[in-house]
Amino acid sequence: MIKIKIKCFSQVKYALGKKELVLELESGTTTQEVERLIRKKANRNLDIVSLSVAVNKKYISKSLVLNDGDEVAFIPPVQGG
Amino acid sequence: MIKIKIKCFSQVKYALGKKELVLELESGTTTQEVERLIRKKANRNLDIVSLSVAVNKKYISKSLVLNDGDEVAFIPPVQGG
Amino acid sequence: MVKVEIINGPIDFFPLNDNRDQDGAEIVFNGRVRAAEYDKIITALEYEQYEDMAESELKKVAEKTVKKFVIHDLFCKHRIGKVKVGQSSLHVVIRSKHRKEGFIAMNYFISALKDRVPIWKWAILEDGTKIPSDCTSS
Amino acid sequence: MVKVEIINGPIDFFPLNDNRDQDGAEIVFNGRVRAAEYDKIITALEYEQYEDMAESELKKVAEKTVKKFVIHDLFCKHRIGKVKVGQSSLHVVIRSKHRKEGFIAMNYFISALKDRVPIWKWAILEDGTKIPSDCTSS
Repeated sequence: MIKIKIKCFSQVKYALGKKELVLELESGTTTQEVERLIRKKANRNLDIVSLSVAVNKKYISKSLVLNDGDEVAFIPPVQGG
Repeated sequence: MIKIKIKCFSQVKYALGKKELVLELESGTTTQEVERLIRKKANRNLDIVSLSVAVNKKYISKSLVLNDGDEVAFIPPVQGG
Repeated sequence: MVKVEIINGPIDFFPLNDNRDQDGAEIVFNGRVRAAEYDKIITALEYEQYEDMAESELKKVAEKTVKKFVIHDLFCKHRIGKVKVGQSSLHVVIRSKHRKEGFIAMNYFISALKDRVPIWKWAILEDGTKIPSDCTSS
Repeated sequence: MVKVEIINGPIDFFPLNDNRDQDGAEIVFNGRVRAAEYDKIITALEYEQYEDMAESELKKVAEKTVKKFVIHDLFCKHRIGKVKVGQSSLHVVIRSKHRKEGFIAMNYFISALKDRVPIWKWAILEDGTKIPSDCTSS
């Protein structure tokens, strides 16, 4: 088992009502699988929101296998400026 | 006869060595004729310089007949900024 | 030179530097909070950041801009937290030899910032409700 | 609002106005004298104007820009007389609802100014000689 931290921002935070989640997952779980889980928890509220993925505060471009202690964020469209 | 004032700037001033000229001309003289005169006075030094024309501090787009007391400038490429 | 800062509180503008031998062009951009967001009246925006990642992405974008275009300085401050209507949330200064490359770099930088830097806006409505900015349109 | 000024002496920058409800974008451009003009080392430029006409043409260009693009403010100061290397000869501030129209307007305005406003540069070389800027290339 691995333990990962999910950081929630903007619409993800709004949909889940949480800033942060800690999940215990089976070894070998991928970011894509976690994203599916998060979208499910959000009860269709993220269905039309595109999400980029960051692992340990860096964008990743394809699904990765997560490691124990990883910090993951599903990043809705950013709005700086 | 009419009397007109020619204002000289930048390369025109440099070529003629003068800031201003006063010319007495026959009635009916056009800006184009005065331009030819000025280019001649400049001794080929304005041959490659394109000149716009202003009469009484406004650009004109085609040759005009001058009136007594007009102020004329042959404007080399401007360089503001 | 690149300087980027994420700031919680009002922006101190970088001083206009009237003493540069090689930079013919200095371009400053200030982005301000407007009184309406997606047609709803707001009193302020609250900017949320992904801490550390926002600043490191901002720095990457700035460094890429300086490398891609031939510019000398790119300084940027981005505010987070509550920013009232009328105040600046973003302040950018670019110095370059010529004006054209400066404008192209400024546009590129702001677009890339808006595309990559993990910062989000929450709209604060007149009744005090706080909602993600995108949701003001629904 | 349009403000234009031709100034003999150092430019006082317009204050950055952090108190605007409707203008999301403020763009400032400062044009400075560089140490070289057409590859010759200079110590200063001397800007010559066609008195009255320079200011009236500058105003026309500014008013046309404000009308053509949807921008709220265009403020401009252009210096004449001797401007030392490193100092600003041109200072422009544009305020608009959105950034894109502001940048387009700024580019248009500066190009039109460089095209129409009767102001010329004289290069002051290291030995004190003063020649029309164009002639530094020959």
